[in-house]
Amino acid sequence: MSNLLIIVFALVSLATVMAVYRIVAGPTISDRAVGLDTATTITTAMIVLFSQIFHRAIYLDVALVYAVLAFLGVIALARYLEGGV
Amino acid sequence: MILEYFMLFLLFLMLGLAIYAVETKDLLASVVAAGFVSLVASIVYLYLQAPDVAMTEAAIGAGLTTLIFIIAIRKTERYEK
Amino acid sequence: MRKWLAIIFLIVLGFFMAKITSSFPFGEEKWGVSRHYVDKGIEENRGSNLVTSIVVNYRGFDTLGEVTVLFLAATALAFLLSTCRCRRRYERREASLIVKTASETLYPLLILFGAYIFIHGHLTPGGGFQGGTVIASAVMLMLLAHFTFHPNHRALSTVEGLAGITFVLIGFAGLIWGGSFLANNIIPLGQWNRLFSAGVIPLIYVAVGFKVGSELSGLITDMIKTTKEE
Amino acid sequence: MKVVVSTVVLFVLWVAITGSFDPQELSVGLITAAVISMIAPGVAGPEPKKWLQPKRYLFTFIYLFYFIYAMVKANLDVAMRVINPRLPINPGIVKVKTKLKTHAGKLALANSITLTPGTLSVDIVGQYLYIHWIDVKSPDIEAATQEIVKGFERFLEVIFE
Amino acid sequence: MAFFVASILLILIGLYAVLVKRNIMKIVIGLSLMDTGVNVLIISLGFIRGRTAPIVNIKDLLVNTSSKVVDPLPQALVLTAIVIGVAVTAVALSIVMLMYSKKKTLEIEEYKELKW
Amino acid sequence: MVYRALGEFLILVGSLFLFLAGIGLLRMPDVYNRMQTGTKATTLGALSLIMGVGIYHPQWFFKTAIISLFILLTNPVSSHALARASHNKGIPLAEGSVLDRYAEDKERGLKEEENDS
Repeated sequence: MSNLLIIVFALVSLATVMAVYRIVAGPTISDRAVGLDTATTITTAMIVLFSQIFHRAIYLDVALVYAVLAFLGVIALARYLEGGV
Repeated sequence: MILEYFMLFLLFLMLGLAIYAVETKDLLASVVAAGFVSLVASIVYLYLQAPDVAMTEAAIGAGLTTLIFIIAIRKTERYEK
Repeated sequence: MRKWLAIIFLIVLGFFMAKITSSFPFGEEKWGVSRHYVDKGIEENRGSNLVTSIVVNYRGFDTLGEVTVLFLAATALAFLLSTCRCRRRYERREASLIVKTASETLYPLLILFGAYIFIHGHLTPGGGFQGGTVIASAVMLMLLAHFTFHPNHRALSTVEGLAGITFVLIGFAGLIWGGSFLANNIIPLGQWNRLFSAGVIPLIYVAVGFKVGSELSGLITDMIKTTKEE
Repeated sequence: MKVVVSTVVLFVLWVAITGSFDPQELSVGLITAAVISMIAPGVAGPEPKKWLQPKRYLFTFIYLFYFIYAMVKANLDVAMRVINPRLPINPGIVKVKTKLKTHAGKLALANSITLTPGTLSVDIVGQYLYIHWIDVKSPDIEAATQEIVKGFERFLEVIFE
Repeated sequence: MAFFVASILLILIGLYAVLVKRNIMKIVIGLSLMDTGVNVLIISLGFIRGRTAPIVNIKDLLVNTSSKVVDPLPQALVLTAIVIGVAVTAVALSIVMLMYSKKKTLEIEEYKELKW
Repeated sequence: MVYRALGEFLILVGSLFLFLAGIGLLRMPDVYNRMQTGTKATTLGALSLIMGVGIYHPQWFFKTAIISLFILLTNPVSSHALARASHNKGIPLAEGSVLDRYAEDKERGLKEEENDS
């Protein structure tokens, strides 16, 4: 498991760096929003992985809240761009 | 061990994006960057064994804060002069 | 010039903050009063979640104050925005059918999650504040997707007032029958790690959940609907 | 009717979240589900009778496997494109036509399209969907419909119509 | 240790925005960053290495609890502080909207009435 | 034991797809193509990782299944909303795009085709 975790965390770190690059560099605000969306999904997966690492099932509740609410920020940004807010 | 390095890396990213949020001229980009900061803060709380606080930060930072800032930007203006 | 002055000031401030925090060892035991809460918490309250025991019972008076601050903030915001002459200068566009349908489907589910979180506040992470926020997020999703959705303002303020009164009444019941404000010995404590346990803690947290949910929903509604028609 | 169906759905969800059959949990869950259904019965949809037909559940089950298969294929496809140094993409927005009429069906179709082979639903107007396609094979409406929509529509027609 | 340093730096970044930036929205964003920094600092003060979260729903944790869980008190403090923080941000932003509707600008230099 | 091996394999595959999504975000030429990789690959990656953990610990399976269900329901919706908003905002497709039926139809007006619902 621990050798696996090294690979997993390395890959996920690289993915996060690229999402952050998109947030910082992205020419339009939509690009930044796509970066944020990717980062939130990665975070949900990370929280579930944390509950596996710490062996506590209670952390899954946090992941549940994140999975349910993570898309709201992106929807708010999209509605801003459309002129809905 | 690997987990500690991962947290260090995330803290580094968080500080970088905080600086970006303060320095950029586009207020909307600044709000997105602040959203990422709260995302990382939530993982940090989880690492520090505070699931209650992580859940609060997730619930607030995911939607509410972003929306409130976006409404304010809509009612005022988007670019800093 | 002002920038460099500020940076020098921040460096000095940061130095002192680092000096102060370096006297606390990171990651080592430094118990204060919370030693008692951890050792006796299960015995005295039967709630699995020690954080909830502290928030609602040991430091319940603080929480009452904090809920009041929240109420004041919502009221102040409503008052401020009622005087705002913010005009709309843009074309409004309806959300797409997908977003509308998805929001209608997700709205009850999100409310169910919120209820789950604040009902299980004493067993799993979460509680009134988190659950209330999730419910407010559900209202926010509907407000984003539908222009015709108006939360009933009168109902919201009624729920909020009732929840606040419940909190205070439970506190006074503790004062009368239990010996101190918010004392947790007026109803049976129940078994550890089951739903009906921890005495008055779940009741208070449900009240807090309703209060926070209705307050934050009202706050968001005020902010979104503040624009007057041109 | 609507309220009853919505209560049952929410109650099943409650049991799945709590993951216990303790009578205390079940009773509180039932009360919560009933109260929420009275306020917001949106989860049942406009025609709650459809929840009673077992055929729909069977097709949902089959559809799930088909969907996972399509999704894995989509991801391998996208992965190949991303890794390839020449970046072989040929993007464009095409228009397709669907037979589905219910809103829930359109939602499921759009979500499935977004998650599968190189396609992303951009907008939906009446019976027509506008789809961003990473590798446009034909600009024609009929051909694009055949390529993108038909596979899902077979199942979704039974599940939602 | 890294958590102390990072949270202090976050507080300083937020304070920098409050002190130097002339745009009112930027000042509010700086305030919310400071909020996050303070919360992370308080939580990391209560952390104890090798311990688990203070939620005693496993039988193992029932005996000798205080040698197995982290300090729950800072968590209880921060929990409410976050919710208060978002309400305060909302009030600040509504003041910003009100100020903008009066003068049509977000530059802090334009608002001279409060100076003395 | 078999469960554990399968769970670890799924976790590895999930992280690999998350990484591919990152590369896609970096390399693709415009918003819509980035969304393609950003949504699809992250959704499958997160799904696979979460279900991997659920299989590793069979008693958590139900909760992880619900988490993945919600990811499946919400992720495409946000991506769709963002795509529509970007197009309405006037963010152009990348160079080399073949056709844009949506823009053509928007010029003619979308109203005439709304015949049902």
